[in-house]
Amino acid sequence: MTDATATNGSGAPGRPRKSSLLTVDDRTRARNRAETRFKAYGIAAILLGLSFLLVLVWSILSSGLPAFSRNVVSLDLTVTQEQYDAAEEQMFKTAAYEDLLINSLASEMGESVNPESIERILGSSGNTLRSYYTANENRLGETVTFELPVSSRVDGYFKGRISREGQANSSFLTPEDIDLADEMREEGIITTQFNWQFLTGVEASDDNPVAAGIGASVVGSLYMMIVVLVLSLPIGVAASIYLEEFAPKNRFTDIIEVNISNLAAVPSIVFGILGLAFFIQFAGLPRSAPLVGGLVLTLMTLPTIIISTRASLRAVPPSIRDAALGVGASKMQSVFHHVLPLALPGILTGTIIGLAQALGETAPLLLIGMVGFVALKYPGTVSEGFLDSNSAMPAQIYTWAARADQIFYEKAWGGIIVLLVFLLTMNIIAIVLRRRFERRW
Amino acid sequence: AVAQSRDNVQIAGSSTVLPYASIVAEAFGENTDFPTPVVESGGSSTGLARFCEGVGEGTIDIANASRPIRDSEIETCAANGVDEIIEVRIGYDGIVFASQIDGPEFGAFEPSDWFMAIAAQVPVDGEITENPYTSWSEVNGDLPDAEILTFIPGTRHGTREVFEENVLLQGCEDTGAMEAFIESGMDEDGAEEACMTVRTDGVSVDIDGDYTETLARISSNPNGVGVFGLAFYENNTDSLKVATMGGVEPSTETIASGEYPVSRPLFFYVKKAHIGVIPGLKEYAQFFMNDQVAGAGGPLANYGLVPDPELADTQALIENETTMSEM
Amino acid sequence: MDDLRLTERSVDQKATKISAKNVQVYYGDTHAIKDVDVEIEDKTVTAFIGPSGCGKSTFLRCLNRMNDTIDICRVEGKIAIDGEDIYDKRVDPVQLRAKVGMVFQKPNPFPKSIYDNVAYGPRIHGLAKNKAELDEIVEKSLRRGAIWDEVKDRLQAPGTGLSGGQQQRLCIARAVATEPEVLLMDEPCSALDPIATGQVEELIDELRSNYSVVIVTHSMQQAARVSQKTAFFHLGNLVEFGETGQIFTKPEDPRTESYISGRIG
Amino acid sequence: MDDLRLTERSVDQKATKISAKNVQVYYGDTHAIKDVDVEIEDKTVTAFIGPSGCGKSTFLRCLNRMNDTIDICRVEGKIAIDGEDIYDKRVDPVQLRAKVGMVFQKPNPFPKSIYDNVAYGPRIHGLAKNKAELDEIVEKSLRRGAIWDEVKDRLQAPGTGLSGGQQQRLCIARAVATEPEVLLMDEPCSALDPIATGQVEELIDELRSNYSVVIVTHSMQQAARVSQKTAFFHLGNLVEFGETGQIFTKPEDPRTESYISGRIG
Amino acid sequence: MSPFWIFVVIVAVAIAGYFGARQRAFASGSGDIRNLHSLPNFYGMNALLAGLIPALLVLGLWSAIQPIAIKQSVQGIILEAEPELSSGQLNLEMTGVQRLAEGLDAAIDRGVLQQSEVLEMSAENNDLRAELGEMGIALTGAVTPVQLDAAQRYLGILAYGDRMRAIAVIALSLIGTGLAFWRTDKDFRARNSVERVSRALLLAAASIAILTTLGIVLSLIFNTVEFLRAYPADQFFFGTRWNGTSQLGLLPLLWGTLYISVIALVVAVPIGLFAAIYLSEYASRGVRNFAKPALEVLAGIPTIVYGLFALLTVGPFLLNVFGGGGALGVDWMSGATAVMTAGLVMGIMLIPFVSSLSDDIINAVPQAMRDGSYGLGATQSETIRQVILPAALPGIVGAILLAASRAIGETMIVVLGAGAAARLSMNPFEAMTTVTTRIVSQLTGDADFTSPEALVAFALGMTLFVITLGLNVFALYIVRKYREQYE
Ligand SMILES: Nc1ncnc2c1ncn2[C@@H]1O[C@H](COP(=O)(O)OP(=O)(O)OP(=O)(O)O)[C@@H](O)[C@H]1O
Ligand SMILES: Nc1ncnc2c1ncn2[C@@H]1O[C@H](COP(=O)(O)OP(=O)(O)OP(=O)(O)O)[C@@H](O)[C@H]1O
Ligand SMILES: [Mg+2]
Ligand SMILES: [Mg+2]
Repeated sequence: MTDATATNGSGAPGRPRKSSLLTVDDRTRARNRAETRFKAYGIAAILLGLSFLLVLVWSILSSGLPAFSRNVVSLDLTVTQEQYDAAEEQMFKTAAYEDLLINSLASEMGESVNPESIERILGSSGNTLRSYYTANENRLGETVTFELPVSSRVDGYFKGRISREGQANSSFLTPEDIDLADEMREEGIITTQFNWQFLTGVEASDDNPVAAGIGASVVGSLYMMIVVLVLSLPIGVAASIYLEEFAPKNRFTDIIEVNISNLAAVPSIVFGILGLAFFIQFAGLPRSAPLVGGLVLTLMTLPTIIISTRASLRAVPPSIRDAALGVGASKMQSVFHHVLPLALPGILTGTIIGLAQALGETAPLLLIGMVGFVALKYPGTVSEGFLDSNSAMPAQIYTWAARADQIFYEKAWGGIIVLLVFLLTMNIIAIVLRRRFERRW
Repeated sequence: AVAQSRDNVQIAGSSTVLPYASIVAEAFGENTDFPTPVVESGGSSTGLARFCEGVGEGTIDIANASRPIRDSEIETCAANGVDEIIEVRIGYDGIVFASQIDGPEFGAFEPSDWFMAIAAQVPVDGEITENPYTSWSEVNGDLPDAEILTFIPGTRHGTREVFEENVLLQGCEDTGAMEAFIESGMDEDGAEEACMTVRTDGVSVDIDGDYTETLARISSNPNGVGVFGLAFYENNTDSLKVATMGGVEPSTETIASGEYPVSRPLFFYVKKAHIGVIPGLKEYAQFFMNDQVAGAGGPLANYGLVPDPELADTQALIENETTMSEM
Repeated sequence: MDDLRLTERSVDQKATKISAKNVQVYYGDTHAIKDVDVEIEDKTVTAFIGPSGCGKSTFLRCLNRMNDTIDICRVEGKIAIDGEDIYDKRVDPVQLRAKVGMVFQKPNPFPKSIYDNVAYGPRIHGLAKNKAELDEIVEKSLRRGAIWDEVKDRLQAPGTGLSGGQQQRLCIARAVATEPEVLLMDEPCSALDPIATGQVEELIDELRSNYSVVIVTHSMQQAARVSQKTAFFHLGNLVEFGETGQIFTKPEDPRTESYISGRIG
Repeated sequence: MDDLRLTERSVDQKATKISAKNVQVYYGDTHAIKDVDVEIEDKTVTAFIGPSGCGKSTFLRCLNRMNDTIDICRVEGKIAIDGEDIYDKRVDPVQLRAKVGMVFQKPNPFPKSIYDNVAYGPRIHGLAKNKAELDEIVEKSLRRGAIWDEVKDRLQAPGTGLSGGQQQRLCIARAVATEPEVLLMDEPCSALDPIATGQVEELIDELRSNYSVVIVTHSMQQAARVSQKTAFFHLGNLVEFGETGQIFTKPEDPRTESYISGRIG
Repeated sequence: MSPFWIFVVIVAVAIAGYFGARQRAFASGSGDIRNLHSLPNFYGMNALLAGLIPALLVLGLWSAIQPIAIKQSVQGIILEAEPELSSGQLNLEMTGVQRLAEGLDAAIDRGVLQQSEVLEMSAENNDLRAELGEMGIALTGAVTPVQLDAAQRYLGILAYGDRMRAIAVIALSLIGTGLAFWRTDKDFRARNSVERVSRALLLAAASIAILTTLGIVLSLIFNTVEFLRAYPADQFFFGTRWNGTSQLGLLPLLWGTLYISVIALVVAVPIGLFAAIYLSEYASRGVRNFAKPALEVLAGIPTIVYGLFALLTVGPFLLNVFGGGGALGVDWMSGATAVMTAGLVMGIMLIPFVSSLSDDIINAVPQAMRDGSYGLGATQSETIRQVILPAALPGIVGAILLAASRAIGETMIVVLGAGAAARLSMNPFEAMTTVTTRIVSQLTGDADFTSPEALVAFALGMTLFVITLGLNVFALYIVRKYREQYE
């Protein structure tokens, strides 16, 4: 010590000796400022991230919540056997049922009402009637009360999406129709209720936008996520374990390693091209099937899971491995008993992020037939669920967002809310597990 | 057990046709005992590419297209064994020019206005220069003094082609720029190309997404003018107002009569070999082109399709399964 | 015991460097240190002895607030350095630790080169004006840590690739490089051979001329060799504290005696 | 030296347990062990002594192929246990390590409960038929590791929350729980107080009646107390190997002598 | 027997084998597991794997090959009758046959017909279409004798094949289990055997990555070659202009990709890293438990939302700041869509990729490292910057690479946020576009699918693949070089 200062010549650099602990010296003050700054950056980063989240969630909620309510017309209807037979005769049967509805409502509203107005106010409910009566022929001739959704315009008017002025030159709704709708609402014929149909319903065309629901595609996404989870987690973890713990360090494993990181950068649509070529054209799996979607997304998710798993395996201190090997555990046992549990938080993080990505991905689905107008019924059996044509939530949202009628825009945001809820539910288990396995050593 | 064979009709192709096809598919499922067809989107190109992959269960039955099939595509199809194709024209799609409802009053456009506003090169005082205009009023005194900002379909859209030919090229000829180009030493093709080349200085923005994106852009740019399909515009009259083109108001009637200059036919193509193999395929085509569906007053027209005046011919064509080569 | 210390102080005229009063330490519900009072003098080597698990490391870690990093650890009582309460709100633990250096029981070199391991402290405290000065500090510290000869040719090799004893000496070198006023050493020679131990003991002796050193050791001989004062801990209690000679020759507490003579553990 | 061993063997009638021939170890380019020949006998305690960094741990780790886990480490030569080459392709290192247990220089408990730390080996080797037997093994091992009294009330507490010496004893307990035929102990008492050290030495003595123990130590006294044979390493060479008494009283090599008398490091 | 039931049977056999072998191992060790080489579970697992893996492999292979074989054989019948059929027509014919076979099969299932009846049926004296129609099985056309013949052959082979498959697979499973059972003995190295198999399975899992790469290359290469045949390669690789139709120069797209990704990383890496550091080193447990999953939600929001966010919120905001007449009075930005807009928003999306993964890695650095640094009087931030981050570096680099990869592959945000203009410009406030968005738009457009304009999508995909491969090799080299391994 003494000779250090001696060789340095003038007064020793650094801390003045014998300083008080209670007064912070200049250098420490500067370092503490740096510390404060550093910490502030951290807080700022978190706050920034959270505020972005807040803004996004707020805009999602404000645009999407209206999708969860709907306006319905309550209507007592009597369909006679003759009317039924006549309608079933037609080629365009549902249109015939629609006419029945319109006429009935028009007569209920009084002479002065233009049936065309009623037509514009009511959504297309012909199919609702038809399926009801074909299933319950015994109710023919009786009076049945139906609650049928109003048309998307009227719905939009009641939700404030559409203004009266805006309809001035629209062929879909006239100011008179709006007056009539207001009147019907005052009379209690039109009421607002929670839109279960949105949650349980299936895709509908632009002809019947109010009926469109996210339900079937939730099921599609669910089946895809099952495939992704069941395949990508074990395969990803197994591949990481091999690469990190067992692989001899040679050219071949380097190639695998680079390959995996590279796969992460492959645009998702290219996975769609691959899926189309391999799973559909080569392996002969059906188009638009959640199974194929799940397989494609599995390939897409694998790199994410592998990269995060490897990073966390690598972070486990070697002394733990030594300890296990030292008592005569095999490499396999040391990995599965000690290293893997310690790496679990990172694995779960990778899984959460990978699944989130897979759940929200549309592009690869475009090529394997899950984007468009699909998913018309719920699967009857489990295998049907995997193999039957279905869509997925992001695909549904994507197609809705591109549709002309603004109610679809609302539904798209509503779909995003459902997707996020789905995502959170899916992640909660992983997050809870992760919290249990987090520890420092 | 026996492998399940496919029992629903599979359709893919143009996203412009998608809404119409899905309306029909839905109604077809509701009104018949056949399962509802699956209609995929993804563009005319992908649809036709898949259509031409070959015949058999693993390929699609119908391709939707917002343009006629090309000869090169027909050749590829034939090479893959798809030699019998039934072409069905379902009607017309009008292309309209609309702007924000609270924005400047554009009122009436002429093709020449558009050419002068967004072509890369225009003749100014007889000389060909880089397009100097920044305001519509500089192009045409009748137009408001609003910054030029247009949102036109990206080069990969079928609409773009129609826009280029019926608006830009037309405008090019109307303004005499075409001649000026030729005079300046270009050959005819070169001049046409020059007519249809759009400036790249940010005044005209290519939209690669769909009309929703154009709408979103217009709502954040009061001066913006966008190109839309008629159906899309009609669904959004409360945020958009439309301008006339060549003095004609776009509507189902003016388009059907051919008065309105910018419209294009929409198609779907049926793989004849699949008729009789895939249940419901022919029935779907028939249902689609039925008067009650594709005719005036039907759901397609309600949504914005301009019905084909020659609907009856098309119906006969489907009935007889007449392929393109037989016509 | 109090009288003892008084007489001793009057003899050597040394100031109290660290004074601990009534210190209690808990790990969750375990009471690891019970009611310890001790005064550590400046320019003195104090040895902590006692059976394994009696709380030596725990108490040592209280002296530079390293216990702050253990969530479940709670310290009560008063510890003052140069009369200033180190658990005072105004005290910056960073400054405290710069003043009170520490060598840990388990060698923990950073996953960096040997050079960077040693240069780390001087760098953050700004003890060197330039690279040459830093080189000098590193060399001197490694020499004092009795490891220079073994590593001088591989200063850029990772510190984690050293043998156990080398790592321990590297950590000693790292600690002295920051020139602390008090050096806490938790079994610094446990992995060292006799010769290296001798060198480290020489270092401790050298340090004593300017600083205060606290050393935890299991070797009575070592305690006797290097320390002037010795504290004997047992089951969390400070059983006896006094001049080393005194403790080893005529311990007051029967437990001390039996520990020294090898009867209790 | 050879003669020495021969005579010794004829006296004790003990079989060779481990024989190493011409062993070379490299870390990358560093030649850490040079040409070592050694024969370790059954039912004997062999001590490895030598200055820090001379290669004791490295050689020890060769004996149960723990060096396999270090990428840059390369072992040459022949090491045989019971006459079987342990570097043979057909040898399963796992079985080898079950047979040749190890206590590491730096205590490395698993981040699990104390109980699970000890029970791990017996579990994977199927040494217990049921829970009760396992409990018994755990208790017995902890007792042998001289730590039972300190931890019996907190068997479910994490092993990483123990004091340094306790961790070391826990690792000893963990190693003996699998009942290896050879036990390699790398400075097992470095963090232990004299009493605990005494207990561990007793354990070693007890183990000797059935097994072979190799212990690395820096304490000559300990080597003299517990071992029958001693090997002295210096700069990677095995300088001298022979009966402990012989080595400590009349070493043949001048280096050994100067190390024992405290002159070289 | 259907594959499902075969599967059930072999699983049952394997499970039985598991318990059997366990038991036998016990017995051979005279009831004391100490006498066994391995734990009893390993003997069980050994039998389980022996019963399961070969049988499953054969089941899979058989099920894949059988339809092809049947098709070959049935096609023979059709070709015999109509030799001039093209392969496509043959395909269709086969679909008809299959539909018929399906109908007959359903009839057998419902007990309407007997298997033997079906096989003897002839087309002449049966109006099959009507008959099956009555049972609700729709056939699309009348049944020809050839079709019926083929369908009968189809059903016949199928029944035979299915039976043989069941026998073969179950026999294999029994043999495997039996062999393992027979070999079970106290000295049998069951653990080694099980671990060898497990290791092979791990390797197989790792090889999937290679297969995927191979698949991607294969599915891109033909069209890429096709494209390069139709479009001059030098203009593609070195062209500086892109208009999507006649000019297909790659450089502006690459430049846009690079620019946007860099901006996204400049946003995501600092925010993500600081967030990770704060979460793992400073934050209380409560804050961490809330903030980490909350940030992860950012990764799960569909990109279309980000795209709209860019288009409707961020773009106009930036325009107000940097545009002409904006808050800064600089006229750098002329439209809301710009590299900056897309980059910023993409950066937000990528925050959790960096923050969550890094947080886990930082958390895994042993406490002894921190203690060592604090003990020298380092502040927490010094400790983090100089000790913890270097130790965690490989993992953090992995996280950043993942984020970068995601940035390169993202479409929606770029389409909506950055516009569709391909441009070589330094100004971050101008619209640009990326390779990935062009792939999507060229692929989903309306152009002629045989034209270079459509095929270029494949070439773009291929080029991007090769370029990122190069970047990853470089990244691997860097990580290897700076890796710090702690003890
Ligand atoms: N992982 C490693 N990488 C590189 N060199 C190493 C590694 N481990 C040890 N060495 C070097 O090999 C030599 C022998 O080390 P070894 O650990 O065997 O010493 P030792 O005799 O056990 O010393 P100590 O008594 O200090 O533990 C030393 O010079 C050491 O620096
Ligand atoms: N992090 C911890 N969590 C819980 N208990 C702890 C922790 N660290 C130490 N203890 C307990 O506190 C007591 C004192 O431990 P300490 O480490 O101070 O002992 P020591 O005197 O240093 O022993 P040794 O000589 O073995 O290192 C022991 O009973 C120990 O088990
Ligand atoms: Mg201690
Ligand atoms: Mg050692």
